[in-house]
Amino acid sequence: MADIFTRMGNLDRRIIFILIALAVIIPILTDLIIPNIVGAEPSRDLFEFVDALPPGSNVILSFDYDPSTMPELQPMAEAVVRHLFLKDHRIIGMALWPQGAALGQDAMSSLSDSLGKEQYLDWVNLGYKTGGGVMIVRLGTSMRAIFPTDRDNVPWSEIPMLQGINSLDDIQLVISLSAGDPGIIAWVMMAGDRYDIPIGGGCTAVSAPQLYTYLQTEQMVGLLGGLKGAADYETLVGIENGEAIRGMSPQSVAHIAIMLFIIIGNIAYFTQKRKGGAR
Amino acid sequence: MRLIIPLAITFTSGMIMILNFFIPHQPFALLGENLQEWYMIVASGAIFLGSANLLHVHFRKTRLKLKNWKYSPVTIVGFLVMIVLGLIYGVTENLPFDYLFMNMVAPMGATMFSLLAFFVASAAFRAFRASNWRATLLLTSAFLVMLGQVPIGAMIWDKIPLAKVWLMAIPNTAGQRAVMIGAAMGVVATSLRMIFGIERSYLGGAD
Amino acid sequence: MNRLPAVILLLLMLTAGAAMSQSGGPPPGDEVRSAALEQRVSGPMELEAVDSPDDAGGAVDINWLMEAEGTVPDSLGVIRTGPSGEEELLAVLPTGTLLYRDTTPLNGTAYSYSIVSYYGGEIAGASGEVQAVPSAQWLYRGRVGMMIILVILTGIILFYIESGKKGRELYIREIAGLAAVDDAVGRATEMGKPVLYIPGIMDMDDIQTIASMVILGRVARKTAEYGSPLLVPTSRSVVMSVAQEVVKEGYIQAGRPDAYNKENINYLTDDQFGYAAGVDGIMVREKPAAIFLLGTFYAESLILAETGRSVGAIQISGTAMPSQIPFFVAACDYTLIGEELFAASAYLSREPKLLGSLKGQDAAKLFFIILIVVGVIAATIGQFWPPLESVAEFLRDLVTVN
Amino acid sequence: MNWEIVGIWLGALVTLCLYSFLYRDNPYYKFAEHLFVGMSAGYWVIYSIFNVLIPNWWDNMLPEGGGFNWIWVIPGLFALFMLARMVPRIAGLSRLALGMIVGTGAGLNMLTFFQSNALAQVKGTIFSVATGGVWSIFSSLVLVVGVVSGLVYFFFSKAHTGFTGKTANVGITILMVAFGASFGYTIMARLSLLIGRCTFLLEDWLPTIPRLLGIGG
Repeated sequence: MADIFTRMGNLDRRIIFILIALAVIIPILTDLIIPNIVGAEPSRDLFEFVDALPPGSNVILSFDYDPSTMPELQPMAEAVVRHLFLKDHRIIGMALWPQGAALGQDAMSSLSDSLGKEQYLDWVNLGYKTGGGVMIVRLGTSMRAIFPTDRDNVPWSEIPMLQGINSLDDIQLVISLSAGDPGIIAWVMMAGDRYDIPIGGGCTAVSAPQLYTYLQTEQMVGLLGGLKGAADYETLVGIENGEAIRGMSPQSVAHIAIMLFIIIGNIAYFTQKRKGGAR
Repeated sequence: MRLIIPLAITFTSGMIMILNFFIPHQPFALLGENLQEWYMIVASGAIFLGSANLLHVHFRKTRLKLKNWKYSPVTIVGFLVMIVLGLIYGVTENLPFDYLFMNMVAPMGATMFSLLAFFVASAAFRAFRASNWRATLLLTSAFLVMLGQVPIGAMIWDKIPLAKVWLMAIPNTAGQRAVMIGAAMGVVATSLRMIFGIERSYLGGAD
Repeated sequence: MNRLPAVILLLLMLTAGAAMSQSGGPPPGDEVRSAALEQRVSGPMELEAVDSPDDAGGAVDINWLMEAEGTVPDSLGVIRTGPSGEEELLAVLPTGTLLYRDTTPLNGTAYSYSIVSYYGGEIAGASGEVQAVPSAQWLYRGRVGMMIILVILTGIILFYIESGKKGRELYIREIAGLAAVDDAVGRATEMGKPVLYIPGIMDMDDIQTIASMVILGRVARKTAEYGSPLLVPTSRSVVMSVAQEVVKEGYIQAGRPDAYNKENINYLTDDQFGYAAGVDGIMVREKPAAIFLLGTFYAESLILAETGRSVGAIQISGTAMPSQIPFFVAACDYTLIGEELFAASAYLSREPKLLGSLKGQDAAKLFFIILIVVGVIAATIGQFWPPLESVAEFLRDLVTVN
Repeated sequence: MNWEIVGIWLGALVTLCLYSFLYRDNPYYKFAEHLFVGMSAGYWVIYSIFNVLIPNWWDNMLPEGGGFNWIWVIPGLFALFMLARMVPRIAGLSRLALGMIVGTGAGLNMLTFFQSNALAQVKGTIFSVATGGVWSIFSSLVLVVGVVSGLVYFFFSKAHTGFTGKTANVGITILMVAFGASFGYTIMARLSLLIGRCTFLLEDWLPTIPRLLGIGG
């Protein structure tokens, strides 16, 4: 018995390679969906915060990314927009990245059609504006001064849902989907710290560790990190075979495979050590 | 003695870069800007040195029929094809040079990059064994984070994703910061030794 | 006289046409137009113009806000009045712009600026005038703190280097990865296999590459003494030529210039993964007994280290890239973590001036430790006793760079 | 000839050749590796010419509007000095170019590392630890103690004994936890690269095989 473990401890790494390849290929070929389970994590915090807002709340959704990070951030955008629509919140879309405005438009207009929402009543896309943090500070005094018109040049005064909104004080939540700078950090420092507006967000897996510190200090209400964060939100909103959930399947299988290798390695190590000790 | 001029050039260019960072006034602004561009030109121009070496090595291998010499012509042909197509067609999209880059060089790069998926697994299997307390810490924190990355973690205990967040936000940040601040001091000291000519072995022996 | 209404109508049509051609979006509908005629057009307000800070002069920054009430204008114009009193239209900007940088004024001359809003091809509103005089600055304001700290630390490091030169006895702690260099080279010699040295993938301007070249000199001397071949594939042309010089010098110092082989130090490709593929090939074919991975590494770190591991080499790695250290730690026998890479030349050579420099680095770290500890205490107590908060704020400002 | 499908096949073949390395070194890998080194080296030469030498040097020296900016002869001269290494008699000239590259690099590196690796990290660590609940206070303390003790681990001129030794031990402990966490976290990004390649092979390349054989249109 112990001999098996000894041999396993010195497993030819090519066997590991084959198993990793299979762990990735089989889920892709079979379209396997591993049910996602969301624990007590920042993605659930964001979901619950949005869920608890009174219906009709004004939420800024800032699309601060470009096509290169779409695989991680677009599923988040779609899940978040869906949730906001389902809870009858009003979405004020904008972008700190030039190409973000179009990506946001895609997410909002497609879901608006299928969920029976109307542009200018339930959502608006104000478009891209330069300036990053400086621009956000100015939103604190007057949003209209920064965005006299929306992305399609419709004047602010003619957009019904914006009447009664003057500055960030009239906003109940900001969600920034951010691929870097300017993005979540600018929103936290300028809108969160200065004007006390709750900030949530979604980001790529690479930048998540840096932003996790804002959760520890409670400067953010929740965060979606990478593909897992996107899959979490899809699960919580109830999208059963969302893009991110499907993308997570090979990830889950391969992670489990690697963890099993680590466990086998350690069992082998300890059986060997015991044998060595007895000698 | 022959090192004095190179060392003077090192000192001057190093000081220009530093002064340019703190002084916006002319002439430092202009000098700093130009120098950065010049040094890019010099570094790029040097690529011919490497190319000549690459060709030399593989021609020599082929000529002397050294071990694996049969593959050397592949390198030479690959190199020359890219150069010739690049010079004829330029780097414009959808022309032959770009086509070969997009369909061969880029996929090869992506494939080498993706080998990492296999290597993280084999490295984890071999290295993460609880042989001493440091290795145990390495293993435990890696394992917890991996659990937190996939649904199975929350299935075992719903706080495991939180453990991942904490490990990444606190110990990971602390460790990274310590490494970064320490390394920065190493960089500052080494740079100073370069600029002031205290360390000069990189110039080779020339007395 | 009865032709007058027709003329007015014609004028109206012309202005409307001009407005339509000016605005970028869809033309405003009739109802919008008539509403606009009744409603006032919102104009620019709270105009400010200041000399652009921290530059060599020749620039003025202008910023303004728009009135929240009223119809949105079609576009905005920036108007500058020079010393001659002549008005110039500098730029026409789309509505919603709130910043403009004039990069054409002369230093030391006073200019006045104003912003006008256009609606329907006419000037509909204007801000007041503000004045600014562009000038050049001698110091970046936001970088003074950094400069002070840098000067202090430079002084400390140079002081210790000098005192090292004067022959003060200096201690250096054990660094496991460097203590193993001799063993690794010795083992390669015993096995009759080569030593492979990989100096990272960055160019000679990278300090980690420079540190790596200094270590390479030491390793070359050892391989020359022991008589094992030393292979150095590089990813940069300049690094290749420096490596050739450094290794040759090492062989000369070891008294074995005859054993130096230039062909062993060659260039592969500037491409990150092309280089990784080439080095992997060298590893599996030459089967080196010792591999050094010292310098700047990115994702290729583990591709190289795992392949090296698979051919059974002793591996000594070192980098200051925080993201790659974990992979080296997992796959190599010894890893120089961060600053240890820069300490290597002092450790291997025991040259007094280099040891002095290390002591200077330690003093610099102590400086930062004190800064952090004082800052944290001040910020924490400052929560309850405001005067200390300003101390924390001061320290934060000191280390802030703009 | 459908160039798109040819491209997919080229990409797929070199991909498979390189993956064969995972089994062991073999002629297919040797071929792909040598091809990769050669082609990428060629690519970077062309890249340097078209993206640096022409726009940053040539166009500056001989601007479109005519004329000759003599100052831009200097970098050209230095680049030639670097290439002088190929001629043994004047190889020493390359030291001049090297001096410039190293000096500029040292100056730039020193400032950027000092600014973003040292000062910015110190700034991030100056905060009040007494915020939030017990857990938040504990976390903040771990962060500060971790940074400080990690720095102590890097002390070289003081023996790691006594208090320094204990602090350095705490430091290396934190570093190990950090490295483990960072390793575990990065696995996902690495897997997604493999997933990308597998998707290319399975969904872009495989379907072309029946099409080439004339099955299924």
